[in-house]
Amino acid sequence: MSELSHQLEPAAPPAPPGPAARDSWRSRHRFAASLTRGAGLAGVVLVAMVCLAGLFAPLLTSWDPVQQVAGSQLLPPGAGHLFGTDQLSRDIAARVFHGARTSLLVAVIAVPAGTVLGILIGLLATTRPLADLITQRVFDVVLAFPALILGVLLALVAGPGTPTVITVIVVTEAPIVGRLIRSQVLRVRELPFVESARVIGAPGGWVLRRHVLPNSLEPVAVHVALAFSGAIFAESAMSFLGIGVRPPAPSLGGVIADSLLYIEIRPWFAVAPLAVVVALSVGFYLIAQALGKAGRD
Amino acid sequence: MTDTDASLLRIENLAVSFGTRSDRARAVDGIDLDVAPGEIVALVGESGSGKSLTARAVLGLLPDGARAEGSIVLAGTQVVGADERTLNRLRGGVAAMVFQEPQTALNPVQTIGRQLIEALRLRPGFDKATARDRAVELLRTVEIPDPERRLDWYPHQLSGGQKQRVVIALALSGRPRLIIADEPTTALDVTVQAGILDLLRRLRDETGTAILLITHNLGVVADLADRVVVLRDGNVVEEAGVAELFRTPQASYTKELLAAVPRLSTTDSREAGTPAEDRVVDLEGVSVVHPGRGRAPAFTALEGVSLQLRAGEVLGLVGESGSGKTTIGRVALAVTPPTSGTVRLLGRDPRTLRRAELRALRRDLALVPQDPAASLDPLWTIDDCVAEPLVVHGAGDRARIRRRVAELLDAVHLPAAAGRRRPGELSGGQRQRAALARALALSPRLVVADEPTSALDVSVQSRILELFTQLRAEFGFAALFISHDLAVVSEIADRVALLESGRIVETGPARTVFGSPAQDYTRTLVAAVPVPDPAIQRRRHSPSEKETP
Amino acid sequence: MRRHLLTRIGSGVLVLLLASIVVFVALRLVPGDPARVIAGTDAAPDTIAAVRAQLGLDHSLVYQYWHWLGNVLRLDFGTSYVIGGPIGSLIGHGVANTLVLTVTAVVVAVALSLVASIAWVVRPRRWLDTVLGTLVTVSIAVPPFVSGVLLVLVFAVLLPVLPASGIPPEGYFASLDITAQYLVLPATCLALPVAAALTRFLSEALRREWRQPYVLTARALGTPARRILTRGALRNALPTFLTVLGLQTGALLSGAVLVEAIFAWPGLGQLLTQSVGARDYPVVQALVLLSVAVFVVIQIVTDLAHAFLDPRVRLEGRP
Amino acid sequence: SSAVDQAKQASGAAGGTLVVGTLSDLTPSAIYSQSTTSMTIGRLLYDTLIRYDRATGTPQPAVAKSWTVSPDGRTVTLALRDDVKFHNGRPLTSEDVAYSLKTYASAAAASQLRPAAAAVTAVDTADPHVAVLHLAHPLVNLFDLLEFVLLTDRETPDQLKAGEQFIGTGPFKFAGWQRGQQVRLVRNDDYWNGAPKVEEVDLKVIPDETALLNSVRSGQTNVVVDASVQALTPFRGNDAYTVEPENIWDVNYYIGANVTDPALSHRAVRQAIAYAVDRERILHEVFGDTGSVNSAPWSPDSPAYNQELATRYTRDLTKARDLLTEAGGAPAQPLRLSYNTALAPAKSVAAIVQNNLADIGIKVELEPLDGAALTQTLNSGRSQLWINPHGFGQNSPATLATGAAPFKPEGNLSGYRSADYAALVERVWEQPDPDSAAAHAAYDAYTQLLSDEQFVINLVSTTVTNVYTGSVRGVDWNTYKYLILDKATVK
Ligand SMILES: Nc1ncnc2c1ncn2[C@@H]1O[C@H](COP(=O)(O)OP(=O)(O)OP(=O)(O)O)[C@@H](O)[C@H]1O
Ligand SMILES: Nc1ncnc2c1ncn2[C@@H]1O[C@H](COP(=O)(O)OP(=O)(O)OP(=O)(O)O)[C@@H](O)[C@H]1O
Ligand SMILES: [Mg+2]
Ligand SMILES: [Mg+2]
Repeated sequence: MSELSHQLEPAAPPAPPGPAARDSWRSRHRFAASLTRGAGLAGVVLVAMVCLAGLFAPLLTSWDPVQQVAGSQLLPPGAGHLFGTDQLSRDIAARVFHGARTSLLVAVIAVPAGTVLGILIGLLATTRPLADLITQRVFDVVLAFPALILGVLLALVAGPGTPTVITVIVVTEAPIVGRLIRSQVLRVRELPFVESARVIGAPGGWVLRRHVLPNSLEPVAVHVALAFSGAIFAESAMSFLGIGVRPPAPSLGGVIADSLLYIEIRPWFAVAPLAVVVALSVGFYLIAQALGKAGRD
Repeated sequence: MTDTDASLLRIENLAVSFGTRSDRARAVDGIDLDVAPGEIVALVGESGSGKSLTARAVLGLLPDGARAEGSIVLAGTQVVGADERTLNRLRGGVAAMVFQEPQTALNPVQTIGRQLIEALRLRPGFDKATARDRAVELLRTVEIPDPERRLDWYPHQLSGGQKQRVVIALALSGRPRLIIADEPTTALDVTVQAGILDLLRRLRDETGTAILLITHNLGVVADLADRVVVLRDGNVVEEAGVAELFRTPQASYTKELLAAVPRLSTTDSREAGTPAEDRVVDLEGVSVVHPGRGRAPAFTALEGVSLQLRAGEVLGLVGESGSGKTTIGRVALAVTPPTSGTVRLLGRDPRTLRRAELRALRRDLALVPQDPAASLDPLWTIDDCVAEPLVVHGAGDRARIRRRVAELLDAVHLPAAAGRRRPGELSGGQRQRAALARALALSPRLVVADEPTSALDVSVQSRILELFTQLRAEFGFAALFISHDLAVVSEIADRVALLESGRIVETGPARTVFGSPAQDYTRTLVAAVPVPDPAIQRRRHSPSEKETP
Repeated sequence: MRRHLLTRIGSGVLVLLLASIVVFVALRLVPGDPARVIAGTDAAPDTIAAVRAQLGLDHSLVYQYWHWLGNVLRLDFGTSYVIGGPIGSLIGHGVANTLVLTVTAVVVAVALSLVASIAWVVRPRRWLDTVLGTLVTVSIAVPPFVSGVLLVLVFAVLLPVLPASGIPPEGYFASLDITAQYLVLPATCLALPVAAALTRFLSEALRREWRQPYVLTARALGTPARRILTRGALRNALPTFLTVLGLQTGALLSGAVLVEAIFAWPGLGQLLTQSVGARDYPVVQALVLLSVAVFVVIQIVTDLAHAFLDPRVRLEGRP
Repeated sequence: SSAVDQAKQASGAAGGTLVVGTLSDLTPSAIYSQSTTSMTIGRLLYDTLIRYDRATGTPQPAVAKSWTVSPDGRTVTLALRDDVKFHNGRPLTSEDVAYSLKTYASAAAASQLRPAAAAVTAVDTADPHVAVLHLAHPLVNLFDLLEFVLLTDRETPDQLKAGEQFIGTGPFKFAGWQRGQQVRLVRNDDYWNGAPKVEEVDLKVIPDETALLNSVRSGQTNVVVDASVQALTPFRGNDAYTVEPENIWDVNYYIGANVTDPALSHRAVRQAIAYAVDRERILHEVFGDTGSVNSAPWSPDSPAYNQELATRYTRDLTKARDLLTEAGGAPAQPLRLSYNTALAPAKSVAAIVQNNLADIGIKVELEPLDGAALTQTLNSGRSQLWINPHGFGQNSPATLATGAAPFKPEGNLSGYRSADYAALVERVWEQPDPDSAAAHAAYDAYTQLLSDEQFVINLVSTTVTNVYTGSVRGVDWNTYKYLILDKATVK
């Protein structure tokens, strides 16, 4: 059978046990280095800029993101309001910066959580055939549900809000990571150095923890960088559908959703939030790209 | 033969470099080389000396990021800096290439017929039918039996030797005047290798094709080449006719290289180890059958193998690829359980042991793997790798372990600084030493060395073998030494066992077996080993003595 | 191979069963009562009770599930609570429309990604890399609900050259020209992210193939690069490509939900959102089951395609 | 062969086809209640017994050409036209009137006018062209009922439920329904009131509001009913379109308060909320000044409209704070404010209300719910505050008082219940003459109680806004906003 998930990750080709394995000693160093130049650096800068904007949102704009000033509905950008005001007379800049904060927060919690969950389940799957059968089928079920429908149903059950968005991302992320890690473990497990650890009498747990897992993480790392942009997208899609971050809390998706109604008469409304979403996604993508390249060379 | 005016290929001051403008590394640094029509020139040198890059530069096939400078004139056309169109005219038609790995040199999802026909149709004057006829003819030339039928086969249905022949047929498809063969036989068994070398020789003799042969096997060089160019660190250190080079090497590096070549010693009178009473390994009628999976039928890897190994003894295991050498090693390490027969390791049957007892037994067993690069965890430091057996078996506190690791590294002549590096930061020879140190950490009573030097070039190989002998004297372990290189085994083993498709066909003291083989199979094997002496090889090829593998 | 296929089908059925339970239970956990939706906000309790009884919602959950499953096995998916009428025919129209849209989108995406990837691999130029990479990223980054709105605004409203929404009024086959005009915007909107994902995977796979020794063999024989890619490498990359394409089904269906809304394309996505909103249990259950079945079938088909494309599997049952 | 031109031509042809865009598809079972279904096809396919003149609010003859009400208000005699035929050719008789009234009285019909329909104890059908209604008590909203009840075919109720046949006596005949896509109606040439001008009406289902409005702009539809004010901006001031608010001011946005919740049980808290909200701002920013601020449930043209009470609550933070103090301070815990995410205005109103209440120290958490979940929450009694529109403020007060969920004396959404209130509803309902002084006194008393109790905190009265392409004339609607296209033309 084909290892679907293995091919899921373009940036991590099945490392031929030869030269690639020989070279992966430098992985950490190389990964770090790949982010200090070229596209990797550009990605880091983009993400960092948005992070800083989110972090220092209160300094960048004096407005509160939920504060409504009666009578200043849909003002164009200008003095007082950097990006203008929205349909509820709130400062768009404040909403975008604080929204970036929310979106990043979602990504920063959901992606690692989904990754860890995926790794745990993926590992579990490799221990017993029965566990494998069950987890694989469960993964199938989750992957077979269109993610959006999963999101809608979850949001309806749990009510919209940040925790729901996080849950949806975790639930859809975990199977992908799980598959990825599973196929990696199955591969790494057969590599000579793992056998050589078994031959010296190392117990199974030791081998798994010390050898198999660390050597299986590389493609996961690359995937995770991509998953961040996926998370940003998921958040905005859910907020767009009204099942995302709970109003009036700002989120990028929410601001975009608000702005689309006015795209023709107040086009500037949409510009700032879109720019931030694109910057984040492009940034994370460039990072993933750089990491992937570093993993390959 | 070195008539420069008539040269087919002339390389002058070729340099190949990698990296950005500011950070350039020169892998090939000013090579001069000529190949005349009909000549076989061998390019030798240790790993990484720039042989492959030189060859690829000739066809303008350097890897991404590489840059060639200097001049390469192939049949009157300058290759360096030529555009893809010009290069494509030269490729295949003037010069063709045969690569090292027959397993991957063919497209796995196309029939060999299709690949041949596609290559032929790049040439003018071939339509589908004529190309097919020519493909059959080519396969016949390279001695593929039943070529009409084989056209529709996929690469995976052919043996390694056959695949290499198909690759050669592809190379011949454009009737090139020069064939560049980059280690064409390294991945093959000696018997198969002999066949391929034969084929190349015949090609030259019959069609006058020149051959640029790249190899680090001096036996092969002696067998085939007219002239030898020795490379080191991207430079030519010596160039001479083959007989001359072997007789009177000039450069010190050439001498070193020649000295390091293991020779099949049939008159060796090394003393056998002191055999003690207890048997370290005792296999009785062991068979290993791999159950079939899917449509693949069950496969018998070992059949009725009986084998004893006494303490302190070195038993060499030889045989062709797939004959079951590694499987015996795995049985002796209690990794693969036998399907039938009995196994006793250090007097105990591993199958009857509980988990903890088995782990205790493993303290006394160790593996020196074939490819240490793959056998040491790439993320661990050498210190940690060597310490791992000690830690796993709780052999003392941190400080003691650290001291023991230092001793071990010292024993294998590794500098202490190497311990802090990761496997990837060591050279192949150093890595192999680290693997040895790791194997010896717990003072095992049995070491299984599975082709421990096949990934190394000869000079490094000889140093490792020396070290191995020395350590055995010091630690007194018994060893199962697996190799397909008869010469290596003959140098190191007390006794040898010869395997053919899962059965032991001959055992005995090394010199007896190699000196006066009792079995046909053994004789074939011994005869196929190319001797690094052109004179002997020439004699062997005289028609009266020619062997057909 | 056959045994492999049988186990695959078996596990597919298992997945379907699991999914049916999940969606059945999840729907009933969702607050909101279909009876109340049908009866309306102002309805009195006895009205609602009457409607509940009429819909069979007064039985135990297990009974309801069992009953439903039994009917589904007989290919009877029940009756829509809201729109009335048997679900089979209700979904029928939607399936056709969604199929037309998604298949067009897939064709567009595949074509785009093939052209882009081959160009990208054959000529590994730095600027092309950057430009294509950024384009790919932006089309992943800009959500379809944004690109859709922008597309409509530009092509249907500002310079009205294309219809803003809906399907060809005379049917798809009346005039291919008209059909194409209706399809352009929604299909592009749906195809963009898929094309981006495919391009990433395909160019990666092609580049991986490009590093294979057999490519070197072919190049050494003077085979032009484009020919190597289209004749040999593409075929080897095809399994990966198909796998990724198969995995995009879920994304396509999610995308269809958004795109169909933006372009008023009367397909399953629209039906699904409406049915979820109205708590039209039977319709939602049928639709989710359908999409899971599609996913499962596609997985099996890609698996078979793998086997078919790789002679090592085809001839021997394993690679 | 441009699809755009083609669409424009099809809808612009003389006589032609009127294409109506609608957000939701038909729900056949909802035909008997005021719902999107009845609002789109109710008056196209079906007839009613009378028609209100919207200008004067007086009933006019329709299928019933005249009527008499007995002095005690308990017998109503309807003289029916004899030229009314169902689409299948069957003449309409008093049996059909009896059947329709009975249907509306049944629980399954889920009609808001059910209490009124149920008050009809018997229908005398001796004469096929005279229907005599016997009432349990005088019905102040009798004409509301007669305007509301659609005369459906008694022989095909099952086909109606399944959506296979919609047989009525209306100006258009049902000609096909592609579920989820469109409904086709064709002209009824035998219509008793003269055949309509357009040959065909297509209802196009476009569930996304932006897409819906784009369909008008790209010429794929001619009429869009009920578009939100924000979305309409690009149409305003463009001669190619008519933007027309329907002059039935019955969309009353309100804040509902659950009086059984301890935080809201004190009347002063609810009044404080009523004083704190900025109705002017809501009207302006959310509804684009379409409608009027209103702190009572009645539309300005309702007989129960009371200027004083309609303007009793205006934003007054001092009063609000005083009231809060009186009640013992703002609730300690944040209050949940639920709203329907599908209603764009509700979302904005909720945000403004949240902001307004913060000014008097009441913390509010927004709880966005989809329609079904909101209904569930409201009926569960666990809600606290919510934003929703209610209808029925436009005609007889009894209809609202007895049938609208926020106001019903029994089981209203706020859990408000008192003997006084029940008695007042009864009093309003049993007025024989809706225009008498006694009736007005009853309305005022009822409105006063609502105004004091503020379990329904009314905000604004507004209406739905329609958009037509320039070629469309004569779109009309009845008092329940059922679309009427009897006289409509397209170019
Ligand atoms: N793609 C590359 N990037 C960077 N360095 C390279 C690359 N390919 C080869 N080199 C370096 O160039 C040098 C010469 O390589 P080459 O492959 O010619 O060696 P070789 O003599 O063929 O060795 P071997 O016997 O191991 O095949 C080596 O040091 C190698 O590390
Ligand atoms: N797990 C397995 N399942 C099926 N067949 C196997 C398996 N492992 C090994 N074999 C087969 O058993 C035979 C002996 O394998 P083994 O690895 O012992 O050969 P070897 O002598 O070490 O060969 P080489 O020199 O190539 O390393 C081979 O033909 C191999 O294909
Ligand atoms: Mg080489
Ligand atoms: Mg082996």
